[in-house]
Amino acid sequence: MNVMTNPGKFQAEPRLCDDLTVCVAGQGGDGSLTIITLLADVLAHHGLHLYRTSNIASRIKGGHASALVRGSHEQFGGLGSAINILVAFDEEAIRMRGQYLTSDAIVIYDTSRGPMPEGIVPHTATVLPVPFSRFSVRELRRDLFKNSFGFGLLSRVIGLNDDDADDYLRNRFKKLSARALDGNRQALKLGFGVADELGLTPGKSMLQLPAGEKQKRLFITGNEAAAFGFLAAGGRFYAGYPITPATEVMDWLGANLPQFDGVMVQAEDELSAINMAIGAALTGARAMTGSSSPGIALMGESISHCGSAEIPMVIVNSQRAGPSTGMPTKIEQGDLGMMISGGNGDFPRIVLSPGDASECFEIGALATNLAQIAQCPVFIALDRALSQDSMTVPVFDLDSVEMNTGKMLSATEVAELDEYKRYSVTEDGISPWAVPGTPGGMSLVTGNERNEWGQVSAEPGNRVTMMDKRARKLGTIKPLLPRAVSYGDTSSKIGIIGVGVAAGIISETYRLLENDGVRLKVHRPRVLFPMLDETLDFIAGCDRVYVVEHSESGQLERVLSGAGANPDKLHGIRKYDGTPFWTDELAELIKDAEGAQ
Amino acid sequence: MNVMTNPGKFQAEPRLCDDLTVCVAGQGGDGSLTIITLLADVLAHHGLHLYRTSNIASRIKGGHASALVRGSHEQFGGLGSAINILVAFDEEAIRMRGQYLTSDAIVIYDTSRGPMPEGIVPHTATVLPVPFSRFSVRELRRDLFKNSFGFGLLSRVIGLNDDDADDYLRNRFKKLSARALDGNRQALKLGFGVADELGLTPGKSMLQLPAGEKQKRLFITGNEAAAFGFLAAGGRFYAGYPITPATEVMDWLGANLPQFDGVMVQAEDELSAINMAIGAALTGARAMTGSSSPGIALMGESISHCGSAEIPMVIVNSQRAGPSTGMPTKIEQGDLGMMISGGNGDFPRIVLSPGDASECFEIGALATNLAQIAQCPVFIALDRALSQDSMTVPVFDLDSVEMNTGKMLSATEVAELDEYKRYSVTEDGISPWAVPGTPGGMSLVTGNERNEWGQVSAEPGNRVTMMDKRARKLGTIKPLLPRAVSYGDTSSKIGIIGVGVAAGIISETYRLLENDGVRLKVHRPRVLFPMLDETLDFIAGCDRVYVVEHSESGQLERVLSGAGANPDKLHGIRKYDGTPFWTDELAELIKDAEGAQ
Amino acid sequence: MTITYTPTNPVWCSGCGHYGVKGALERAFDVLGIQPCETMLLTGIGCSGSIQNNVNAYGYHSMHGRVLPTATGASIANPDLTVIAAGGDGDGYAIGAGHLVHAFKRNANVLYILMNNAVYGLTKGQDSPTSGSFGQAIADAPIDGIAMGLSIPGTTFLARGFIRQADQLNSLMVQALEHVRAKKGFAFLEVLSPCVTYHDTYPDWNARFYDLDADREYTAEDRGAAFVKTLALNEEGKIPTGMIYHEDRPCFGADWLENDSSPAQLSAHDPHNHRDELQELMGRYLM
Amino acid sequence: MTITYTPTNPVWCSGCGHYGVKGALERAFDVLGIQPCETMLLTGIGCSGSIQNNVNAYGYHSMHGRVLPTATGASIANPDLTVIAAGGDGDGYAIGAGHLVHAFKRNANVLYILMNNAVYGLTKGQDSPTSGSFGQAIADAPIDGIAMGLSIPGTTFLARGFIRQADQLNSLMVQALEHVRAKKGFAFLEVLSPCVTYHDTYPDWNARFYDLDADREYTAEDRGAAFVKTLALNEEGKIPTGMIYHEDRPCFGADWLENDSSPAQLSAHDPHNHRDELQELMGRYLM
Ligand SMILES: Cc1ncc(C[n+]2csc(CCOP(=O)(O)OP(=O)(O)O)c2C)c(N)n1
Ligand SMILES: Cc1ncc(C[n+]2csc(CCOP(=O)(O)OP(=O)(O)O)c2C)c(N)n1
Ligand code: SF4
Ligand code: SF4
Ligand SMILES: [Mg+2]
Ligand SMILES: [Mg+2]
Repeated sequence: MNVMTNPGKFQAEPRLCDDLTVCVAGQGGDGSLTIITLLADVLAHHGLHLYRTSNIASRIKGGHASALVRGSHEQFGGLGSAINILVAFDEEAIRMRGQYLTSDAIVIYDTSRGPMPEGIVPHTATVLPVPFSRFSVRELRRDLFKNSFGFGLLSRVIGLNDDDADDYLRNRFKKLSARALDGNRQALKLGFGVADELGLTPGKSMLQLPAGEKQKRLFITGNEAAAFGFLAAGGRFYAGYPITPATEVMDWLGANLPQFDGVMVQAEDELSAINMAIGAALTGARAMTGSSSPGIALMGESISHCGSAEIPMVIVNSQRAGPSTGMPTKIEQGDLGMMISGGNGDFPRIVLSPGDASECFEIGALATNLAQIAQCPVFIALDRALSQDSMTVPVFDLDSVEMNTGKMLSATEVAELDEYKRYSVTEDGISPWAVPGTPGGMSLVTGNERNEWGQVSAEPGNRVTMMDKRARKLGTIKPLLPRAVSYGDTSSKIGIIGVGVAAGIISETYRLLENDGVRLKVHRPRVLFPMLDETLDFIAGCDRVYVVEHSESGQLERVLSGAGANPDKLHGIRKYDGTPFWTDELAELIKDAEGAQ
Repeated sequence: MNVMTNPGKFQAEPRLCDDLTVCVAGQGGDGSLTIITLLADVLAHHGLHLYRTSNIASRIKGGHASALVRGSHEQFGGLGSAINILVAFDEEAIRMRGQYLTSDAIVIYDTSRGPMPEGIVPHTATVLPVPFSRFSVRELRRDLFKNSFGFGLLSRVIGLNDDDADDYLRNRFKKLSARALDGNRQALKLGFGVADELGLTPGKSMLQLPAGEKQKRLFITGNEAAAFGFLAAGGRFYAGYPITPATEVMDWLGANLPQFDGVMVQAEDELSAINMAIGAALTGARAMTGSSSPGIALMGESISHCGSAEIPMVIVNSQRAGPSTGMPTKIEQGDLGMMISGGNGDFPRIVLSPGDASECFEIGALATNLAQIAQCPVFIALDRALSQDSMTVPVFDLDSVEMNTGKMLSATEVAELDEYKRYSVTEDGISPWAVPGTPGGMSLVTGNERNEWGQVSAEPGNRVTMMDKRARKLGTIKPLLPRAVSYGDTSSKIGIIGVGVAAGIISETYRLLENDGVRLKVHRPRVLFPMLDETLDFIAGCDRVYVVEHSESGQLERVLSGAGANPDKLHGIRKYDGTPFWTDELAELIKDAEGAQ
Repeated sequence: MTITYTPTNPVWCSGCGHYGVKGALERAFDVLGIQPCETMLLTGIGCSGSIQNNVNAYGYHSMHGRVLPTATGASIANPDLTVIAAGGDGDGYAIGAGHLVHAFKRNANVLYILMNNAVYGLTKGQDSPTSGSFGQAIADAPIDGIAMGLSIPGTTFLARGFIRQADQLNSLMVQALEHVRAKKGFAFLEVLSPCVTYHDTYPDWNARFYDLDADREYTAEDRGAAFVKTLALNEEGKIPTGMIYHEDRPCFGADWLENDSSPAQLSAHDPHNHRDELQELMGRYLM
Repeated sequence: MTITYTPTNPVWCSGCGHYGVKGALERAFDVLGIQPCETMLLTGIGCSGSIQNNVNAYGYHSMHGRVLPTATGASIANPDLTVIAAGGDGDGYAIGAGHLVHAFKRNANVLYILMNNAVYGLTKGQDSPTSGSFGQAIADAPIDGIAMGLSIPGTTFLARGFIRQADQLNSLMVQALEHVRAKKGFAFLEVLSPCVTYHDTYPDWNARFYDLDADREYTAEDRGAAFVKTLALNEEGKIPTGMIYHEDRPCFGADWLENDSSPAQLSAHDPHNHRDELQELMGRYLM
């Protein structure tokens, strides 16, 4: 380990860095996110793609908290395999994050409470010890200033010029009071000063950012993007209830729906939320609800009801680690079984699975249309990472968003009919419908079995007709469902399947493996139910398929075999510790499994 | 069709009848069940096994209602393939039931409102037209007396002597007022009189019951038997909420728990019901809750919680036809997916599936033990028929019922330990536990991920340890799970699988097929989750397996393939019109499918 | 004319109180000239929960206990509709109790008819939260929905009718409908509607109802007085009927309903009209 | 001595009102000499829902909103336990509102501490059913759990404490515990317990609480008067604290608790003792 006290060290040429992951870690409340946000601005201005995540213990205040940002020349939908720079505000930060550092990592350690613990950080790393907290409190009377202080030092490390650093800071903090801004700017200077002492004088950086230019991209989370897609497709009613990590969907729509004359209602619980959305949907409004795993579990009866009564409903599930309350801030994909098989009885439903923020937008819009076209519940399956991590994606194509209300009848259309039956039996399984308020469209909507008029009936013949009619919908809408993303070596007989947070991770791991001579093909379904033939065909065309998922029991694997895939071909690669796969970790697991073949 | 007006007709020898199905049908409120109950007494006294069911439209009053009883020399767990005697109080009864008559059936038709509709009843059937309702009202001033009236006639048809008939009647009606009893006895005589007119004089019956003697058997429903099993195994707390067809479990325990110093609470809803049961279970009481499909859907989050927090819980699901409110009084097995995959996240659970009332008792008791042994939710999967139909079964072996509280610690046992951790990591996945009140056993129980002490923890290493620990339970309890019932031609490569109401139907159909030269082997799993190897082995040993189930989407089939069975071997034979398979119907379906091979 | 669904005859037992609710509702529609197609009748599950099959309106049959959130959602999404929720005492006071509290609190523009028969009718006779005698101080004392409504500051309309007092019931029904049609919010009308089959409360209620409308000293405008009067009557074994509390306040969402720059019905929105706002919104995420 | 779990330090923000609740509870345990192992502390989900980790008792962490049914079940199954439920205003007045109504009604032997901070703390600051100003007649007026309790005939103990009034809070906590330990049923204690991070109500509540215990004219034994007083205080912008209503009545299940032929704890039953009754019961099904 090189503890940097000797300025001479920085005579070497700075390394070019077009794939840089920076982590700031400390206790919750240390403000790790501040530095990361400033850095994100810097990296974006150099034309890099961004991925930002944070890791907060399930504690109210305090507990380990860290924020990470990756800036990369290529777009990756994840963190990659290691951290290049770690700003550690305490010992725990080193213990939690030290093991993930690259061998040439740079560690900036806050020595206010003592020296850095030994034996964790790679011995080849460069360590810059600085008593941030002590300096900040002594010089500026506020511990929180250590963030701008750290940013000052970091700017020199990555070769940012001082004025630019000051600009970024002022831009980010423009809403602060003049006094607070001033304090932060002083802290920044403090950072420059320490850098000077360490020999990181202006022009003498350790790293160098690429010369790229800022691109027009969105930096957005999946929760926001899904809500945006819903709004763009005419979504006008949302009812929800706070829950991590789904709350942002509710907050976002609460903030934005009113400008579009839409309504967000915070309900008294999830049962109320989905039923309010049902009420709105019945009037023809495009309605959505959402929650995270336990809240979705509560909605099971109501979801079955939408399937039975043929009510359009979009349901966002920002999955978190379960079972039960589980680990609210951690990653898991443990609800696939529940989304596909939960709720009582047999009913048509659609489960969509986006893999990045762009797809969240597109699938948010598509789900909004599909719900009204198919008159059934449509899930958008997110996971903690997809929900809350920000990533840069191309600007959304607003013009591509259509509004398709399916077989909703206007008053004129109703008047032209000989007879109007809410549940008329049609070839495609979908009945035209008139919403309350439409003259002449009187009807009954019910969750009991019913005849075409909506009158309750348990007559066996009618029952079969109605079950068959509803089941036919799935065939009807299949052509509208998003196709899988497939790539890789089509001649290979080894496949990988994964969804959600695994999408980005696999796309990067795939290349690591390719570099190591393991050639594979990748298949990323974006529909989990009804399973499309393409996915079964993909599996049929492989000798073995690695099913990469964040579930202990292998829910995705069970979904695939339950849909008819040969279970003998499926090899589960599972992680269920609450954290996403690192790319190198995943690559190793697959290489090991291949070795065992 | 022979309409019986000519007494000469009955000179022929009566047919011996050791497998007789009688149906009484009319409008709800017609009291169809009365005749059937009396008949059941008669049939049982002749040494026959019984199966009784009724079919009530989901209407409050009125609507088609029918009751059926089968008396048979052998024990069948179902109705068989046809009706031998139909007592029809109206036209609708003929329309609903006429098609299911045997060619030599006897139809007693109430002509009060006109002649019997033509063309429905087989032309070879014998029809006895009697204006029951008109006579009853005219002679006895009450329509309801038509039931005893009908029983009088029926007694003569089956060759019962008049005094015995009168005894059965008095015995059944012993709780009635003297006046009401008198009216019924007069009605009975009216029946004898009409029989006389039809030539069915004493000693001249159409049918003859076997000479067998009454056996010591129980005549009980699955709901009652499951509740009984729970009680026998020390079950002492039940919380529920009314719902068809599960209410009888609540009612039965409400009536019987107090004598055993136990408690039944009718909660304000299903969420409260399961959580009250959780509260009781936490104190070490053996607790159960139950409901039917929509109510079970509501409990999803709480069930996941039991899995997470490791709380013993028995859950009876008396499934009804869904989705949503569906058809409350109709048969379906549409919740297998929900029971196995519902609730958020991955957690251990057990889903047991009895096939007759004896097994309901045994599995009721076993589930009560398993819940405390494995500290997880245990489902008892019933269906409408199993729940509410009565059948004769051997007397329960009360001595065979054990009480096994698993690793529950007494105060002394706690005191002997060095340390006590509620969630200690053990090889078998099960942690010893002390219930509140036990000195020195202080602990935390939570649905969050936690360390061994029960303290909330999201630390990745701990998480994996805890998930693995919980998952190991399933392996541990596998040896305690009930084995499948298997029979048939073991050399055959054609298999049948079915559960619940299908159990009895298959056992009879199997023989019909054997008589027709179709040789098969039958496998009836009594555990749906975790799937036992024996079931997968059975499938592996077949060329094709018919999966007989009451589900449109083929949930059992999906469960089997999801558990690793080769989906190509599975052929679904599904009925989802709300009624159970008739044996000949099922035999035909399988023969057709075999023909298509 | 397009042939559409026509209301059927009720499936209730003869003598069931629920017939009276149906009658009063239909009469009120007549009196106020309310169009069937502008009316949405949502129900819970129970014998009560089949009334929508028998009344000329858009009908919806919810799950057990969930009718109030659904009605709330519908009334918000299309304020031009007259939204009526109906259900039983099990539906509203047991499984739906939490939603009732919040419906009171929220004051959304919905008429809620709670058909109280002090029993679970459809499931054949179990005790409901109003079983036992009204106002009797036993350990498991019955719930009084109107007293509960009084305790929640948001409430604006609380009344109780009795099927045997047809004129009063008709009048309360009209007033309740007027309340929601004037966008004053949640009108709660509990109707004593006996179940002749499982719990015949006709004789008991006949003897015990007390017509507050006929009480000259009573004004329905004082929350505290209403509460005290209810308690006093209960103490005497009486059940108050009539208008019990009434307040004039705008309904939930009245603020945005006044903004008439846009169609009130959410379903009438065309997102293409909002192209620029969407663009602007997206701009905030540009990096 | 067996090493068991020892209470940890709270994870709450410094200044959080919930510390005060913990303190009062522990002091009451001391005063009454309650043994940890006979005490079960059940909580909902929220910042409030971590108090069980910090208090010496058997701890249980429920789901959001479900703590009351669980506590009810535990208290019935083992009447020898002192059963305490605790949770937040979101937990108790939003998702748990239906259960609260029925806990009031049922009067099961449970102390329920509702830690009211007028905000969703754990989920970072959304409005709760008590957000907004107390007693203000706005469309979405806050819920007053005690007024609600008054409206439900079953209630026996309704009190409100404020973290800044430590002596009163201590005394109420002791009285509430005495209530349940005397098997008088459901003791409801709402504690004003501000969230300094997301909704600092200290200044507001400091200015507005009104100590009813100090009001000589007030007796906590008249349901109607309690209701009227609450309304009047609310009107003045005041929040009543102290013992608000109190009644002596046996708890849910008192009838069978008196039957001491059998162990009170359901877990102590050995089914083999009941062999004959089982046989008799089976006999009814003999055909
Ligand atoms: C989730 C759920 N639980 C239980 C039921 C069964 N159920 C149907 S109606 C009903 C109660 C009926 O009583 P009430 O609401 O008072 O209406 P009534 O029949 O008396 O008019 C119940 C418990 C159900 N349909 N759904
Ligand atoms: C079913 C479900 N819905 C939502 C949540 C998320 N959640 C956790 S705590 C909480 C509310 C916390 O507020 P409160 O009960 O007032 O407690 P406080 O944190 O203020 O003490 C919510 C909504 C959850 N855990 N479960
Ligand atoms: S059972 Fe009772 S509530 Fe239902 S229809 Fe009959 S009388 Fe009415
Ligand atoms: S967020 Fe609020 S309620 Fe939660 S611990 Fe902090 S101050 Fe207390
Ligand atoms: Mg009722
Ligand atoms: Mg709170």
